[in-house]
Amino acid sequence: DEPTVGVVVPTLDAQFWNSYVAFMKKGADELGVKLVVLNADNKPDQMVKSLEDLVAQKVDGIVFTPYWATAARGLTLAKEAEIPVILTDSYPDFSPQTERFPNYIAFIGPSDEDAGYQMAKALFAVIKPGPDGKKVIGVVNGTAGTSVAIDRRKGLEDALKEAPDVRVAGEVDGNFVRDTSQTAFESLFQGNPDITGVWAANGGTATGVMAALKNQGKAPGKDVMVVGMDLNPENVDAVKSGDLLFDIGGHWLQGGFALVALFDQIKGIPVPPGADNVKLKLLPLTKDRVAQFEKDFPGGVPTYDFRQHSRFYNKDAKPAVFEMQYSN
Amino acid sequence: METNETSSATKTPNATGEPGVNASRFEVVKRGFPLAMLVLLIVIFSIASPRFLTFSNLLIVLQQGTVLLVAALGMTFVIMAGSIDLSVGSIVALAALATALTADSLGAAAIIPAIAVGAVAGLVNGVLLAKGKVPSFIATMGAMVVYRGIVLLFTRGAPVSIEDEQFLDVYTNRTLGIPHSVIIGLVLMVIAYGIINRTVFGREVRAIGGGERVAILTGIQVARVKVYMYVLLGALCGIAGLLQGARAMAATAQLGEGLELDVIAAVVVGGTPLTGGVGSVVGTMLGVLIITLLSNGMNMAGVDPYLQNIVKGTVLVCAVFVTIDRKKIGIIK
Amino acid sequence: METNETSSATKTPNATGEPGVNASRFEVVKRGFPLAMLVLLIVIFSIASPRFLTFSNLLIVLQQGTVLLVAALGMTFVIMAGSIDLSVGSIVALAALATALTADSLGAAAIIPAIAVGAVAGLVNGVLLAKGKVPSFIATMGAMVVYRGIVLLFTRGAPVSIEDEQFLDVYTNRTLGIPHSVIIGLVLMVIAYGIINRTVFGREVRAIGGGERVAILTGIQVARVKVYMYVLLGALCGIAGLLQGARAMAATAQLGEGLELDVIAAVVVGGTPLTGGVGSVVGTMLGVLIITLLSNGMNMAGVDPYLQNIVKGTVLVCAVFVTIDRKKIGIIK
Amino acid sequence: MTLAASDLSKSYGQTRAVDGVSVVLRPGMVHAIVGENGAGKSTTLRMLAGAERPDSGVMTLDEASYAPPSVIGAAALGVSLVYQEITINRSLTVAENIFIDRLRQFAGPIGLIDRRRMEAAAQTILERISAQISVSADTGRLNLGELKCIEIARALSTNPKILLLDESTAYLDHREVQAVLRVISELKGQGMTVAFVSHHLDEVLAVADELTILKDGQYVGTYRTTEIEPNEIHRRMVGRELARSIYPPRPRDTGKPVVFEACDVAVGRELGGVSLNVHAGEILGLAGLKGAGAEALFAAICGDLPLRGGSMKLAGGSYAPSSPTSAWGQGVAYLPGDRHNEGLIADFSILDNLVMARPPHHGPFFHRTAAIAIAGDLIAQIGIKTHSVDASCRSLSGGNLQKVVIGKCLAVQPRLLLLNNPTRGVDIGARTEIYRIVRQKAAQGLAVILSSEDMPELIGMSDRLLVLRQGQITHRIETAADATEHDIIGHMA
Ligand SMILES: Nc1ncnc2c1ncn2[C@@H]1O[C@H](COP(=O)(O)OP(=O)(O)OP(=O)(O)O)[C@@H](O)[C@H]1O
Ligand SMILES: Nc1ncnc2c1ncn2[C@@H]1O[C@H](COP(=O)(O)OP(=O)(O)OP(=O)(O)O)[C@@H](O)[C@H]1O
Ligand SMILES: [Mg+2]
Ligand SMILES: [Mg+2]
Repeated sequence: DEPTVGVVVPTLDAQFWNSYVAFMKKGADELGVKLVVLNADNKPDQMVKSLEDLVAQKVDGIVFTPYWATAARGLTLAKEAEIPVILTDSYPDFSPQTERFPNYIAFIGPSDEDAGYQMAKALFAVIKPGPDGKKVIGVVNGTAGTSVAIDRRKGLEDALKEAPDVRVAGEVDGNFVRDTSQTAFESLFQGNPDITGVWAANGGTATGVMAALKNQGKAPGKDVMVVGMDLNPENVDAVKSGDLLFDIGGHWLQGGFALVALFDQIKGIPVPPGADNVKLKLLPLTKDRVAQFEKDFPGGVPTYDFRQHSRFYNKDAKPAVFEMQYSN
Repeated sequence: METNETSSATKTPNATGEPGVNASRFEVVKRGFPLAMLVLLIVIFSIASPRFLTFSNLLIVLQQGTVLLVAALGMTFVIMAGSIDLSVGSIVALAALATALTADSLGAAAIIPAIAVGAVAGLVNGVLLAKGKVPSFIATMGAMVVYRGIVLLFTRGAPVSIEDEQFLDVYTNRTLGIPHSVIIGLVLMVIAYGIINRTVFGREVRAIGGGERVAILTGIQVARVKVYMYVLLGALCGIAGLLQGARAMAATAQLGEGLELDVIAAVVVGGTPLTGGVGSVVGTMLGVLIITLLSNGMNMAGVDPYLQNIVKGTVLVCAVFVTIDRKKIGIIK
Repeated sequence: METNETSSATKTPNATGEPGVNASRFEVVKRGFPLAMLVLLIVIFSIASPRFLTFSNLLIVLQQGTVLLVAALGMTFVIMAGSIDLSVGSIVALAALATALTADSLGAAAIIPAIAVGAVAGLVNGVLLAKGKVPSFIATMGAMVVYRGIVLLFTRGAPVSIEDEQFLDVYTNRTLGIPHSVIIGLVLMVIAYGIINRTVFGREVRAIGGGERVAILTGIQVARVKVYMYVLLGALCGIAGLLQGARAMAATAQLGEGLELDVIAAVVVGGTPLTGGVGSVVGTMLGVLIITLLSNGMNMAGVDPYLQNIVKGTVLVCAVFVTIDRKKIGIIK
Repeated sequence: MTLAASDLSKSYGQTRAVDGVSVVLRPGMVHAIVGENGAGKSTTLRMLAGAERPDSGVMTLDEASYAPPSVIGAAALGVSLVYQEITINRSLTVAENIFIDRLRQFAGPIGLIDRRRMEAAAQTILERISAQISVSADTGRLNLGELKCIEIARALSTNPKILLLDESTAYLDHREVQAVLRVISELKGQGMTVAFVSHHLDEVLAVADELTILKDGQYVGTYRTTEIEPNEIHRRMVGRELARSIYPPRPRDTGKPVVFEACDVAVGRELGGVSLNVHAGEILGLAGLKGAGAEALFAAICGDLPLRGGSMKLAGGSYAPSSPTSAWGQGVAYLPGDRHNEGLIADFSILDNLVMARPPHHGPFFHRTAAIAIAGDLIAQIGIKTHSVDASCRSLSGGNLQKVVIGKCLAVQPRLLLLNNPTRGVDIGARTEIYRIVRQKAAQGLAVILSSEDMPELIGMSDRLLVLRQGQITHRIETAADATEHDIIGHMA
């Protein structure tokens, strides 16, 4: 009697969500869960449809990422069918385990705002002011209108408030996509060659920005500093080579953590109070930490024994959530 | 090969092998293809998943298909007239936004702004085509980008949620077990059927698709009919937007992205050719069901998400391959 | 520009009000519109941003436009024949993937698998249309989804990076200050110009767009020409994919998403109508420049990203509104 | 070369298009093939030219067995066909149209076409048939007659020994017909075999040496033109005796009110200041070559083109239609010259076409019962041969299609009917009926303006006649019955 858990991811086009799914699959194998993964293909409507299809299948639990304000709808659907749900990645503005949605048992996600803030801080700390005494940066945002893009941008905004010596030369929309980001940033940089730092909204965006810089004969990490987010393997490589100043991430683990908690819930062990609303602290990465990172997280993945964290298998398991931390 | 092309690929009188009674019998068979396709899918998925053929799942399919259906009804007119509309997804988003912004104050009456916004967007498209003489593909491609841009500008990406009880009651509850949205979809379908088959307007739309120059010289007010037809599509997208908003309980900037392709596919799979002159509401409904069932069925059967799009694209092409009536279309572009 | 592009025809000879000398003088003016549009954009952006009209930025614009140009050259044939291809963005992604997977072993010769993959994808599209008689809009809509699905299946979302020095040297370096990609684009443009205007194949493609039934009756091997034309487009998308991959130094699953709309818009803005029968390579180049400059200029000028799409869509529609030659098209669908 | 076919048959589904037809085309002879619409003339020619493969029967070319796989194959053996429909591609130049399937012969070493060489070759062929067309002309601006000449040039460019012309004169005006007939005679003089199809017996008798009559797909007989009476030809084609004149008698009464008046009307570049009027019950004929202004006048009256100058009056009131909608709304019905592209939608049913201009309705709803009644009436009145009002127009012959277009015009009970070449390609039997209907409607008070390139038709049908040349009226004939072709032609060119 393997329980069936349904997962809906916003897209599979991006490496981030593939890592998320891969980690969950590993967990499902270890825990003995049948995992049904559905792809919303970047469409809000398909997200809702996929949730409906999971409910129609009467899965035992659902993990989904409520992009495009789909939280309320998804939770309502699941509530009618009495299916427990854990939301990941994007916080929906209402807390878990309330009367409205008793089946909404937990939220696990990163603080995008915090990540955006940390990226900005790391960037501001390194770049040098120009002739007018201002540090000039360019901003390449994520897909306009997604909560992730908005929250990260909010973090940047907070950092900007604290740094009056930083001037934003311009902002473009990179759509979280490498080639779009490259083209958009090329133009931005042409218009503002005084830019010495770039805040890029995710991994693909940062890679696009670095390609644009190289293409114009600039060395990322020397002439222009770039910060990004996601800890995708190529981002780690870029940090290692010094092209990328700072990266932060690891939050694709959230799905696996959610799976453990949901599995226990299905098996009759509720999520302990206090562990139902987790904002993951993300793992920052700079060049000097790369060696440590590779040692601690071979292949980018922490050693994580799912059964060890499941209270069904291990009575006095530590909380499912395990923040990526350097060993020293 | 050579002779073959000459006799079959042409729009000549000779193109029909069998005239009269036989021809119409043959057409009945052709019309049966979308239905056969649907039945085939149902059989396959029933085997693959025991829960597929349950009342509750079929109801879900109907619910999922409603937004697509409502937009596709309007698109049937536009395609029947030989034009196209790529902006439907954006109009849906615009209308959902109008709904979300007014639902709290207007309740169920938020349908009025939804329809109004949709109709105005359709009006713009229609005028661009009929008066501005900008080909509909390009006019609506531009409109798609602009309307979506307007939604984005308004919301700045933040979702606008819908919480009004009365509104949600009216548009998402069930009566006798049937969700209201499905009832709305069916009523609109009957109306669209009536308009296409029973009204002068429907005949004029068809005549424009069948031969625009003939229609003009016969005194049909082609420009006006085209504008009306886009307004109709816009208004239906308005309703689709409202239903989509009600379904998601929110309007977001990404709502309805890519919907145009599903809508066009549903209409064409249903047997309305892009060359115009022919159009079937029942066919469109079958097309909507095929497309909706396909993704519901694959999800139910747990088809690998990495494979789903490949399957979906292939089935789409196959569906058109078998349903298209090459005798009626002659030249296929 | 060659007289021959100018001299083509009204579809309804008597629909024209003023024939003869005046008309052709008028046509010359019409042909100037895309150019005028381009100049207008340049003037506006030069005022908005002092760095816009610098050599280095214009070089960037050329580089950015090259991928679009290469794909649009192929699309010019397909649209000239009255068909369409929505799968170009996906073919570009497929070819970029082929490039990335082979660049390390083949170096610059990775262009061979890139072109091969593109050509095969184009072949499938062409056969679906010409032999399967599935309308190109639907066939390539399906293909778009399937090809992208294949890329996803292969990459599982992970970028495949290109690190081969020799490869990057050949495709991204500069000679005499001109990036190789730009040179490749220009060479391909000259070749495409020659094919469209001076070869039998080009004439046949044009004849198919001008009247497919007549083309069949006069012994043109329509099916074969259509297949070749899709293979040509596919091969060009193969090169576009290679260039895009080289530019980004990687292939990703999202590469080229939505490119089809830009490609079609560039061709149409350049004066090749979707109804077929007419096609201009020089126009397509102008269309590519307009579209590329527009987004480059807006990004340089720091136009609010939320507004950019609205501006882009509006300019697109306006561009077609002024450039379209209503005398040549007659019936606008 | 002699092309002989014996016992050819061809069926399309259940239609026996050609059923046991034999024909021998001899060198230096012009052979006409005549018969009603749908008799199988085109099918026969298509089989001879390799465009269609016979189901049974044998063909020989100079005694050798002949079974061309395609039009191109037949052309290689010296047999060339000019199709009934226009096959000019308006996206291509004149020269390209002539060599459309053989452009490769002008390709240079790297595959580029040598345009100059191709145009020179095209010009040579056009000169051979004395066509006054420049190879660099814009095909979009040529008229149908010129297009036919290009098609003939295309057929000749393959150096055929046998030339097949399917109704090549149907869309031509008087002068163009003469030119084509002259070309046929010349080619015959050069020893070429020519077979041609026409619905006009005068053309047949003018150039043909022999004629073959087909009826309902079957072979009736082959005759020397000198040995058979025109009436006999008609009788064998139609299967019954035709009236001595195919034109109905004209009524005598005059003095009915003026229905339409044009005062100094100028349109586009074609028509420059023309005044005319037409009375109730009258048929006003317009003679003229292509481009002489009749088309432009019709376009203005039916609201398709704006006036450049002058004014119009309808039933006494001023009349300035802004669109065809407004023209039809005021009782003006227009029958265009090109039934396939402008007259009707062949994919639609007879009913759909008949009531297209003014569908009967209850509020917004189409009133189908009323429409069926109207269509039924029209079908009976006009004599459209069909088993059902819902039959697709694709199942009708050219003559019957033309009657549907007339029916569409009559369905709105117009006061003024504009007829632009109403009998192009229509067989003599159907033509007789169309004339009867038009005259009968006129007798009931309809005003008709008839423009035609068929001279006998104009003279036979009109009450009064105007001759147009270069946008001006050059001659007015008050009693058309007294006019002669010679007289009219003199004022046309
Ligand atoms: N490709 C075809 N498919 C089906 N039926 C055809 C086809 N071509 C011809 N027919 C049928 O063959 C018969 C003879 O047609 P054909 O075109 O040879 O007549 P025709 O003598 O040329 O008539 P017209 O004077 O009108 O040109 C018609 O009854 C028609 O229905
Ligand atoms: N689909 C069809 N099925 C059966 N008969 C047909 C069909 N299409 C045409 N016909 C027959 O073909 C014959 C000739 O057709 P065709 O198209 O050659 O007409 P036509 O008189 O030559 O008109 P036009 O010359 O103006 O095109 C007609 O007798 C008509 O009845
Ligand atoms: Mg014929
Ligand atoms: Mg005929």
